[in-house]
Amino acid sequence: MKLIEAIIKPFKLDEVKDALLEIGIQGMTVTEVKGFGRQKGHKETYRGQEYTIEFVPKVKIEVAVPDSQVQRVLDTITRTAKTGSIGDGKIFVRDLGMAVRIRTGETGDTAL
Amino acid sequence: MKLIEAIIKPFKLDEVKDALLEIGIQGMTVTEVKGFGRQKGHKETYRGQEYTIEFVPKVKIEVAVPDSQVQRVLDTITRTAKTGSIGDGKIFVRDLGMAVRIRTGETGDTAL
Amino acid sequence: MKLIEAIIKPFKLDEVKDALLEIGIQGMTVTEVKGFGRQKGHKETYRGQEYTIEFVPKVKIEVAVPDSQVQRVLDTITRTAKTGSIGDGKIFVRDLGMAVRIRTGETGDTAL
Amino acid sequence: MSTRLAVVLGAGLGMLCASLVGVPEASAQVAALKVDTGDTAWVLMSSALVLVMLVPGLALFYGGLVRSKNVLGTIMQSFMILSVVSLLWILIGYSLAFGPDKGGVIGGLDWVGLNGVGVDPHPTYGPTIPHQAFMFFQMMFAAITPALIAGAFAERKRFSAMVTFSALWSLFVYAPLAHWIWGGGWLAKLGALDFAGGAVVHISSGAAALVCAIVLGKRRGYGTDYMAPHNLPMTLLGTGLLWFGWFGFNGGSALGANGVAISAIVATHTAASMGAVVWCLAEWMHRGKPTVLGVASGAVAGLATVTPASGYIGPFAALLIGAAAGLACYFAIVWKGRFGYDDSLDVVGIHGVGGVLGILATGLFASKAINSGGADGLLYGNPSFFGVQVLMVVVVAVFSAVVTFLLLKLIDGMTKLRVEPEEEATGLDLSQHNERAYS
Amino acid sequence: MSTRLAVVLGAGLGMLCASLVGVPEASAQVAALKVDTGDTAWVLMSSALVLVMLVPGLALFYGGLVRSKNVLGTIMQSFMILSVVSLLWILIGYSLAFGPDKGGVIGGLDWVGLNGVGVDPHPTYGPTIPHQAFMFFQMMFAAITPALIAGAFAERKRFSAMVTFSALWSLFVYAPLAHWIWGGGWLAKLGALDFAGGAVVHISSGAAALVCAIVLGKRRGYGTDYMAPHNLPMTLLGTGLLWFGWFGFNGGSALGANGVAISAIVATHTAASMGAVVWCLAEWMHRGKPTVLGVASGAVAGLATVTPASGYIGPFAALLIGAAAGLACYFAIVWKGRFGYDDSLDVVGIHGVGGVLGILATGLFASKAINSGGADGLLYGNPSFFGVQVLMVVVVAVFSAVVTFLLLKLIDGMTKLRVEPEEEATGLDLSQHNERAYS
Amino acid sequence: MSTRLAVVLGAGLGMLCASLVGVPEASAQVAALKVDTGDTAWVLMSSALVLVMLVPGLALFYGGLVRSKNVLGTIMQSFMILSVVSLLWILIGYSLAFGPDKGGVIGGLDWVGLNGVGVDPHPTYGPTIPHQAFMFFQMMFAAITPALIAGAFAERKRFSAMVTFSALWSLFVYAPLAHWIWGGGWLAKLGALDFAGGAVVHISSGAAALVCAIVLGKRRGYGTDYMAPHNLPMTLLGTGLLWFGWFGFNGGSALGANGVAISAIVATHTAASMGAVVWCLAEWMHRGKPTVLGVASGAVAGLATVTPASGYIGPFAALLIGAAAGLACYFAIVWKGRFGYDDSLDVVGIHGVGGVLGILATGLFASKAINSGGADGLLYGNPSFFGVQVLMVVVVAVFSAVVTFLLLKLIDGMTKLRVEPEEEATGLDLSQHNERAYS
Ligand SMILES: Nc1ncnc2c1ncn2[C@@H]1O[C@H](COP(=O)(O)OP(=O)(O)O)[C@@H](O)[C@H]1O
Ligand SMILES: Nc1ncnc2c1ncn2[C@@H]1O[C@H](COP(=O)(O)OP(=O)(O)O)[C@@H](O)[C@H]1O
Ligand SMILES: Nc1ncnc2c1ncn2[C@@H]1O[C@H](COP(=O)(O)OP(=O)(O)O)[C@@H](O)[C@H]1O
Repeated sequence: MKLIEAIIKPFKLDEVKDALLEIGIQGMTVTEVKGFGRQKGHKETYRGQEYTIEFVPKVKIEVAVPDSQVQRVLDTITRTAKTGSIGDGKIFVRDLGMAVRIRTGETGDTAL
Repeated sequence: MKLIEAIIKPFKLDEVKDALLEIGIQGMTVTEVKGFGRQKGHKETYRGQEYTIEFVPKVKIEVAVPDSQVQRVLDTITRTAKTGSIGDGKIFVRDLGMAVRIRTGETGDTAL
Repeated sequence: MKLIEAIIKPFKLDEVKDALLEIGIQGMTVTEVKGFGRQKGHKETYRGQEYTIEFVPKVKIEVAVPDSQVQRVLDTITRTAKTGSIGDGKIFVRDLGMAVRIRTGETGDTAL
Repeated sequence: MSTRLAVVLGAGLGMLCASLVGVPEASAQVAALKVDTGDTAWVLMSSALVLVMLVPGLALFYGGLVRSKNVLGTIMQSFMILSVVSLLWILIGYSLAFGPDKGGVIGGLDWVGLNGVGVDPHPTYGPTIPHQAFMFFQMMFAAITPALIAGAFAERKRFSAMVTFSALWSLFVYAPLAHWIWGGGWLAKLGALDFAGGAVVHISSGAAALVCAIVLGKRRGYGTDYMAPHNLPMTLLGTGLLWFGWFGFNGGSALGANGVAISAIVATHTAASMGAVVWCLAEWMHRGKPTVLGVASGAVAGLATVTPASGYIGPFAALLIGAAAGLACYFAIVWKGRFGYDDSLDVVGIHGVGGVLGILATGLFASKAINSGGADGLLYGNPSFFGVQVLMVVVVAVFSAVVTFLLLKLIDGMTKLRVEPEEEATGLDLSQHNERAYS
Repeated sequence: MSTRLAVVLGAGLGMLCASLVGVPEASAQVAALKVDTGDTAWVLMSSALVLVMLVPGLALFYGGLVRSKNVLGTIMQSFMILSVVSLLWILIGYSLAFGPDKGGVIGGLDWVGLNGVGVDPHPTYGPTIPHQAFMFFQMMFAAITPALIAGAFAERKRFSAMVTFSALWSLFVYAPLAHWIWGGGWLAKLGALDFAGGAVVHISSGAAALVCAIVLGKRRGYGTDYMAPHNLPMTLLGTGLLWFGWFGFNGGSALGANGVAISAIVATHTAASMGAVVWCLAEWMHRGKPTVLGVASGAVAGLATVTPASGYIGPFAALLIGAAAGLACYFAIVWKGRFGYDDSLDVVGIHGVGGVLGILATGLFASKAINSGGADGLLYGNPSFFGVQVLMVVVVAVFSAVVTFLLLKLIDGMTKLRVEPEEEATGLDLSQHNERAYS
Repeated sequence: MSTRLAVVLGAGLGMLCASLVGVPEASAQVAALKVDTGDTAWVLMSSALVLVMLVPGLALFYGGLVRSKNVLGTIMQSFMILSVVSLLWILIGYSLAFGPDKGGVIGGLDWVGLNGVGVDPHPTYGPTIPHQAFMFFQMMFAAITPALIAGAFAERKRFSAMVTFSALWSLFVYAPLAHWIWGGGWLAKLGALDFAGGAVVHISSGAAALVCAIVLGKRRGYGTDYMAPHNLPMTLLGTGLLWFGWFGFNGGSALGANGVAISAIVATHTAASMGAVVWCLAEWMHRGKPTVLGVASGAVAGLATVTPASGYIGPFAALLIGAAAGLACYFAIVWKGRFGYDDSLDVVGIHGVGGVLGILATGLFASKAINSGGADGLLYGNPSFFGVQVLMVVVVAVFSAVVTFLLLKLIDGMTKLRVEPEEEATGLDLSQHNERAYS
């Protein structure tokens, strides 16, 4: 099993989620994060005091998948999360030693 | 060392935390996340406009543990986080190459 | 590639980020988390009702780096995030199987 | 089942309206009494001030104190109670409370549908203001009282049960009490004095709150879960609006822009300030730190407590009343844990305790030198008046408690009082209203 | 370009001030009319109440309904419109609306810069209050009306376009309409009645809102994205302040603390309560659950609808009007999806529909028994008056829609009406104002 | 140590009350002056409006501007200052400020404990309203002034030091200044004019704020950390309530519902609108974008600046004053960085600068044609009056600054002025009050 972690633009979340559903992914976990990278942040002004905010709102999607599905998931996310402009984000793939479904105690691919 | 990541129902957090403390776990890191899975979300209505929210609030607990404790921690979480109804969540176990305690620079099991 | 995950005190974020920039790190992802550990929480009182809050606000920084840079990053974070008092946090290092830049499809070290 | 209830309510409302439509008969009163524009301006404004106490004041005061999953359900209580009780007041409540007296017990039905309640002054209900202005000012009191009770069953009461209870309570508890004390009923005839509602508003709601808290039972997780207020600035905003509006609540009860109005306002503000300071000090000494919620609670305790006395006392009695309110209500709330009921937002500790204290203080400190239309209290050598006040405390508390209990049992038979456990876990906002407060 | 606009506006303002500085001439009116302090107190207070409806009332009502990235931009609309329209009103707007009549069409320029508008009463504009008090009370109405429209183009209108549009609209739509109906213009002469602004305020803003929504087009993601209100307690706070302030809006329109004022307030409150209850029931039956936003919307619908009738009707007509408002506005909003325009905050469904309903209801229920200065409606055997009301509905809606359309086209030529797509995605707060609401 | 302070304060309060209890003596004044109900209604309402400016108005205005860890501590300042100063005002403050004059310097102790301050009018303090109404209206001013200062030391002042400072300041700075200018003291005798508090309220608090900011030192992280307002809608809500309340602040200062009241309100609103627009334009040109906080700040600057002049000027002078306020305060704040003090919430830039500007503008634009009880300004050929106004600016600023400095040093000796560095890092809410604002 692998854990695929994608950091994407927030407004792309629904699209990516729907595309993952379509290829048979049944679950995922999403976290609101702040990203720092090549994409520039924004300026704020309060009573003449200026601040430059370098962090950009991003969303992190984590999906645990059987090895067989890794490539399809990667492709799906890359395709749907892409706008072509800086800041589209990253996908990280890591080994997942074990997965347990708390409700049933199932482990392995059937736990996903 | 392993990094154990459990995605559970938010109202179970205190119970799980207390149970982990009892078996000698001294630290953990908790993140508020939104889960998507078999558990259904909810409906919202604003001036007749209906929305179906598919994401469900969840809490992610991350605990780094020495290899020797993995099984006990898994058992403890599975036991305390379980309600038996859909959406109880998942536990993922991954290898942890290295851990450092920032305050002292200690590494390995003693850093946990 | 490795994924370095540091859990630090929130007010240290800017300092750590700037130090990482200086050693050539170009991106990172930050999450607000709640930590539980040796550091004590705080008390709250509302109309005589007292609560003890054991969780402490922390910030989690995730940086994916080529293997060659792991040690420098570790040193940099340890140095800048340290205050010497309990609760400075942990750094966890894990293997990263693969990284993809969504915008370009690049993979591996060049995707970071 | 809820939907069925909605249908029934809707049909009922429709019939009532249909049966009553038409312009009210021209008032038959002799127009000998002249409307004074200054007095009228003050009473109109005071009515608006009492409205603002309820929505958004009390709504937000309570809303900030609950958990974020229940904030809309809590604010909803104030809005619905305001709406429903206002309509009932026009249709029948005002007549029951203030209509021509029937044996000291209740007002007659002569003024049903505001029939005969016109713009000419009524000789006893404000001889210098339009009768409708008095009716309207009193309407705001009728609406805010059941809304106070709602703090006791916050975070767990079914919406339909809450609406039904409040509507019935306003007719079967509030209207008779208002009649007995303000509408020329038997307590008024005995000489009981309640300037702006220590008994009619605060004791009655406090006693009802106690019964509600006991009958409904504790919130799930009470005593173990973290139940801190989700938004204290919201509660402090509510506190500010309550303070502001209370100038109309008490000051408007003079029914004119006169000396009694200003001395009531000075007493009101003094007691609020003192309540805030004393609660703050009590907490500081007792727990080591002063809290902002404590200051807000102390101010409200001072305001509630001085209410019945405000038009009959000078500033120094107000100082003492405020101090007593701050101390007594603080310890009432700290000690409530010992009694084991879950009065979610401390209606008993603040309005119940404050109301009793205030009515007794009126019996102690009232002075004809301040308000010649009042009475002299125990301190001015009048023990019999003090006795009447004690009687009023007991009667009002017992009556409200008993009828509240009966109403709750009745409603529990029709529809459940409490939401289902999962609904409570999810929160009222989503489970009762399909809405979330923040997104 | 925006900066250039700022420079131009600044220069213009500077010149206007420079040209007009100086103390206004002493009023030439004969001081035979005496100021009544009670009436004056009430009108001053009512003016303050209308202010509070706009800021912070409407500002927060609307602010809570948008997404969190647009809340400051939305609140900004109310603040800027208040400021800019108030200045214009002093400089010229009041004179156009209420200055000596020119052929029934517009007020003359005699009162430009408040020249001659002093503290002595004006015989027709409140014979017992200072003329300036009337001018000021009306200023608040002039300011709130364009601010209502802003709900239709929320979350996408360019700031400079919004300011320019509102300023011009207040001069080219509001001022003439106010003149025709309240300033002695042709509709007034025909006998049209609009007590506190059903046509002048609500139909005019509703019609303009419809045109704005159509011309600007839908928000990006309308119909697919999650666009739930970001902070309903903020909207409910706004609702409470609107309700509170509406007592001044309608009650103050009596221009004194008299019987008409109190009966207008009773009607206002009754319709609001009924609107809230009926909307709640409609939603409960139709969708299965009552919502808090529904109750708030129903109250506002009741308030808006009863506005033109409030000074001419009794409480039972108000009950019916409130019920009709709750039903009609609820279904207008539920069905708006069928028409395919994006009226972000439902200005058309509430103010447009409510305004039309209210003006017609006035034609139906008005009664000289309630207000001898009014008229008898259709129900009291006066079809011609009803006809005039129908005419007013049509004229006001068409006039407002047409001029709104022309103004939008004009402004679209000068500066774009709508923010860029990326700005819209980012939100108005950061893209237009470099600020974030919460941090 | 803090707890010890609480004990001491508690004991002191107790003794004061004990020593003073009793009904105040019946007023010895001849009741020849008659209370006017309209004037009284207006002054009562105005007092309520000033209360709402402070809580919740200023409390939230300031609360929104700080970081979320300090919001309760900041709101707490307004509530505590209101409570403590109100009590002091009754006990002694009012007598010091307005009691029978002692050599032009201070009021005598004749009215301690409101002794002799009854419901009959006082000939100079409002001949048509109860004396207590005047006392109460002034109480609100006494309470709001030290609360304004609190913006300068927000986010770092120890709670006990804040309370002690504000209490002493109200007695040793506010009461004498109020006496000199409004209580028949030496500045009043020289002919200095301050309609509603440009000097007494704004210059005095601005000067004190400057000294506080310098003596307390900068917040940790000032200039490097992100210190954006944590909740701008809260600040905008506060702005709306300030604007609303200011109609009472300035309009009520006419002490009646008369021509001066309305012309003061028109001037007030005009200056606020102009201040908002001009600040907006200045920022737009200077920084490229208009901000919502800028509009709110400009409105408050306009309101503060016009305050002393409002009862003596016409609308065009108000336009100019508003414009000057918007410009001057904007640049004062933008440039404050150059001076290196940390006036957290810009009390100096808005109230200090605005107050000075307003007093001078009064010297320039005041006109007897507007208010026969006032004076003619420099523009109307009266340079000596302008000179007196300049003198007042200097005297008030210097007196307030010097006494503030002494008080701070005194308190610093008793208890530390500033919280510990870790407490400051944690935030006032948890470190001073064991509470969190949001959960
Ligand atoms: N080395 C990294 N480690 C972890 N996250 C990263 C790293 N680099 C970038 N990110 C995340 O990816 C997001 C997008 O990166 P950015 O450099 O802005 O654009 P792009 O992905 O188009 O190159 C960042 O906001 C950050 O959240
Ligand atoms: N493949 C997955 N990868 C990551 N997280 C998952 C995955 N499947 C489920 N989850 C997480 O686990 C939670 C519970 O899953 P769900 O399917 O609802 O119920 P259950 O765990 O009882 O089967 C989800 O809300 C989501 O946060
Ligand atoms: N075993 C663990 N697994 C995951 N996170 C941990 C673990 N132990 C500690 N942490 C995280 O590190 C933070 C600091 O730990 P703590 O024990 O308080 O201090 P220190 O790092 O100085 O020993 C905690 O708040 C928590 O977020």
